[in-house]
Amino acid sequence: MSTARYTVAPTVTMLTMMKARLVGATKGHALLKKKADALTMRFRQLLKEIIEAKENLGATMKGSFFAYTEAQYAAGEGIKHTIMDNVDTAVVKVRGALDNVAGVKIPRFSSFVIPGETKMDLTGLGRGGQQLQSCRKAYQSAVELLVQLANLQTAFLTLDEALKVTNRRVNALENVVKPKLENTISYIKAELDELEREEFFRLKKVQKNKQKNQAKAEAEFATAMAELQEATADTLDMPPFDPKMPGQNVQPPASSSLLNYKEDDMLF
Amino acid sequence: MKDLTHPLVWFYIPVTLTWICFCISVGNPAKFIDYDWLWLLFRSMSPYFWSALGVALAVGMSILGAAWGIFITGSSLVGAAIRVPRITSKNLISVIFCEATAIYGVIVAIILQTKIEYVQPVDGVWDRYAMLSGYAIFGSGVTCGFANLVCGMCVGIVGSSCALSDAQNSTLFVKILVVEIFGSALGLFGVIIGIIMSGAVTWSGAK
Amino acid sequence: MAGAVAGIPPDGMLLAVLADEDTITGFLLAGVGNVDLRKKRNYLVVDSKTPVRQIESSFKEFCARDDIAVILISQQVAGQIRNVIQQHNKPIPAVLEIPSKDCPYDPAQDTLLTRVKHIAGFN
Amino acid sequence: MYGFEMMSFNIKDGFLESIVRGHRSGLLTVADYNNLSQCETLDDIKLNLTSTDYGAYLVNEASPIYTATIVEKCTQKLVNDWNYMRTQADEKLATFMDYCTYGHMIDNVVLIVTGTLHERDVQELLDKCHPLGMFDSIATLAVAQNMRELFRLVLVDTPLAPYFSENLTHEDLDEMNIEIMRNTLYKAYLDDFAAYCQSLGGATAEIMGDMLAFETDRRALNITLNSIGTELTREDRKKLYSNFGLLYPHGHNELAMAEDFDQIRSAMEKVPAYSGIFSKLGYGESQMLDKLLYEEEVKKCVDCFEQQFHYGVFYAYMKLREQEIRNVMWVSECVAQDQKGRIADGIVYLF
Repeated sequence: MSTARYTVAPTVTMLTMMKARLVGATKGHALLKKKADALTMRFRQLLKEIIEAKENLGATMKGSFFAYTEAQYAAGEGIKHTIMDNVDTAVVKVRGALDNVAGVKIPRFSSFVIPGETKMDLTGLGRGGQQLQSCRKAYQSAVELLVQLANLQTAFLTLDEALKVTNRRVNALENVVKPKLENTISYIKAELDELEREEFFRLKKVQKNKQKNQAKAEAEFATAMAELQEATADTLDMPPFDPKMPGQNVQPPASSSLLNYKEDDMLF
Repeated sequence: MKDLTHPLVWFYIPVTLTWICFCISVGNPAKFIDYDWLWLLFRSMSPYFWSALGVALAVGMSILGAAWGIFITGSSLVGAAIRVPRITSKNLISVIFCEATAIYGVIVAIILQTKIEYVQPVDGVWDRYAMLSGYAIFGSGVTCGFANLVCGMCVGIVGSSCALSDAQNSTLFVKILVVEIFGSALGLFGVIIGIIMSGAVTWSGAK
Repeated sequence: MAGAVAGIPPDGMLLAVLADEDTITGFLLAGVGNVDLRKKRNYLVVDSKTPVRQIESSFKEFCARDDIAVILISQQVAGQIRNVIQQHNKPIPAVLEIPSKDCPYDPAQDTLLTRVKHIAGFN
Repeated sequence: MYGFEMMSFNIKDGFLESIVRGHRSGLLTVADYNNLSQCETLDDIKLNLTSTDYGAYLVNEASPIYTATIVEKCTQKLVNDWNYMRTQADEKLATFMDYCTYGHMIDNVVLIVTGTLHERDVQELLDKCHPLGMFDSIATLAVAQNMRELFRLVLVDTPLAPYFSENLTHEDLDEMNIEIMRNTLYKAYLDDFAAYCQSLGGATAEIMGDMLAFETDRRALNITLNSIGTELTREDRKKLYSNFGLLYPHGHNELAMAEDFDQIRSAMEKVPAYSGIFSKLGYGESQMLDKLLYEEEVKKCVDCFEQQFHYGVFYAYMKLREQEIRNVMWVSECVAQDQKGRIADGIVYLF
């Protein structure tokens, strides 16, 4: 909501505080935006790589499967049972490391083969051993590719998550925090102006009332004087009453009094 | 010997043993072979023994050969016909060829049999014509019998191959049949010679 | 994220495989297979008789094991437990769909790839 | 007595010989393979195979058919044929046919033994066994907990017992690499089989001597080729070679010393029978060798049918069927995996 604002008292201190916060938010927004851009760039690159690798995978696996068919052709149907029974401990394993992309830590796998003799070495000794070994190599390279793909995939998922969070933050700053701060600032400003205007008007009103009262008093005074004159007619040679006189007399002190005026319920 | 069908068992060993026994124990122990005694033995043997033996060998050996040939052909034919039933009727010809050898034997046996006449030995000695007839019938029977025995086996083996090759490739049938016909002709040679030999038969010397 | 990575043991983590017999045999030949002291295997042979429940439970078990970094699952098998795979959204273990020997790789079926293409296509 | 088996062979074995020849004529021909190579899907292959001897076995298979199913059904055909003939066979031939299946039996025993050591389910293991290598007490193999017990309780009653007792000590049973054990048994089996064939005499001895010599030489070649670069020592390698064959004994000495393919090649080329095979190979390439050897084997098996009245045809039929199953598997896999360009690389045609 663009009209939303923080509930604060519209004071000058608050105004400076809000302004400081706005500056912070703008800076943070710019930084996050940069991070999001970096992540997006990497992300896009990843997407391309994943699609490529996945399509590649089909071909590689096809090659491996065929190598297995060749092995089966040479070594006989029963060879798969021999292989299944020869399973002991894994010699192909995955090592993990951390990659850092714009502050996002991405796990990075790499497969490795534990060197040394395995039971599989002599499989197919009587027949088909060569094909079995070449099939084994084909599958090991397939595993390598698969692990790379797994890398890309984890990176994709992690980045996706990170990107979402960053974008959420950028959007939050851009669309919620910053407008809210700006609204608050403009609100405080408006409020302060309003207060000033109100005060001015009030003063004017007070002055007017004062003048009215003064005029009234002068009029009374004049009538009283006239009565007095009438009563003491011709005894005194007084000038006739000039209604503008008291105004001219009062105004200078009134205007100066506005500047010097101190009132208790005024804030400043 | 692990295998009773081995020829060493059923042919060479009995023949050799018989020969050794014959050479060693017959006649005068002072001589290895007493020829005088042997001569006496053969001279006093009845020619009817020889002629009967000839007839028996002619029919027996022929039928042995025919039967042998038929089972060699037959077992292959039956097995091969499981997959390719069309060969059965054609390959019955092989069986018939084998059967023919038996018939040759029977024919020769009948012919030989009709040649036998009644004569008597004079003073315990057979007339030389009677002796001649006895040996002629015996020889004729043996010739025909062994020829037909071998002919039957030959036709049987070729017939077996014929059945198997016909099952694989039907164009081979006629070609192998020709081989079979030539095999079958072997028996006929025996028959012919047998009949010619039996022509010498004259029991009383009257010709 | 950092916490998950810190869990990788120094002697390496395993790959787990759920696929048909022929595909698994190949990976076992390469040396992926592992049978620990309690006879727990890191692979599951799925054939037409394997119940879906068993596939699901193995998949969840592999996900829960902390020594498995990557789960390879054949597309055919993945198709049977698609909803479970979609629920899995942790980066480790990474779930990777692979083609199986009997049916060629179909990119349209891949959960991740559809997501990737979705993002790539709509951004 | 050479030649005389013509007269006596058919007494017991004539029927079965013609049956096995009938089965042989049911093997796929070049035209069949050409049709199969044209197929686009496995269902097409199934359709093509239904018009052959395999028809009865495949026709009722449900439509999404897999290579494994096709291979299984084709094997079933061989097994049924074989069992039919085995039950008909009289002595000598029966023993001969049993000998032919001992190779599978060794594989099964080894399979069950390793499976038992890994605590697999017995039923599961039995399903994996090759049906030709089954024997009555095979299920009881799994009751044994260790190798020693296994030998004492079960293996003594099998036909393989002498191979175990004569070639393996108790320590071997516990410690030996299973592949070496398998090949040691196989060596003993081939020696025994060859001796049995020689005792049969006649055409069987001649033809089977030739075939088994080829088989054992091929094994020796393969063992040498596959053990290059492994921990198998020369002496161990030499122990796995059979005591007959064209390479025995000088070729074996050379093979045992060989360290690379060219050395193997020079050892093999000294035998005239194999120099022809190797002359088809370019220097340094060993990938094609398998196919050439398979072709040679098929040639020998087919030649074996040219002569009548001997047992070699049964052995040859089994080998040819197995090769055909391999061919069918290869074609199906090529079609299933969309590698049709490679079909010709795997088929060994029967001619």
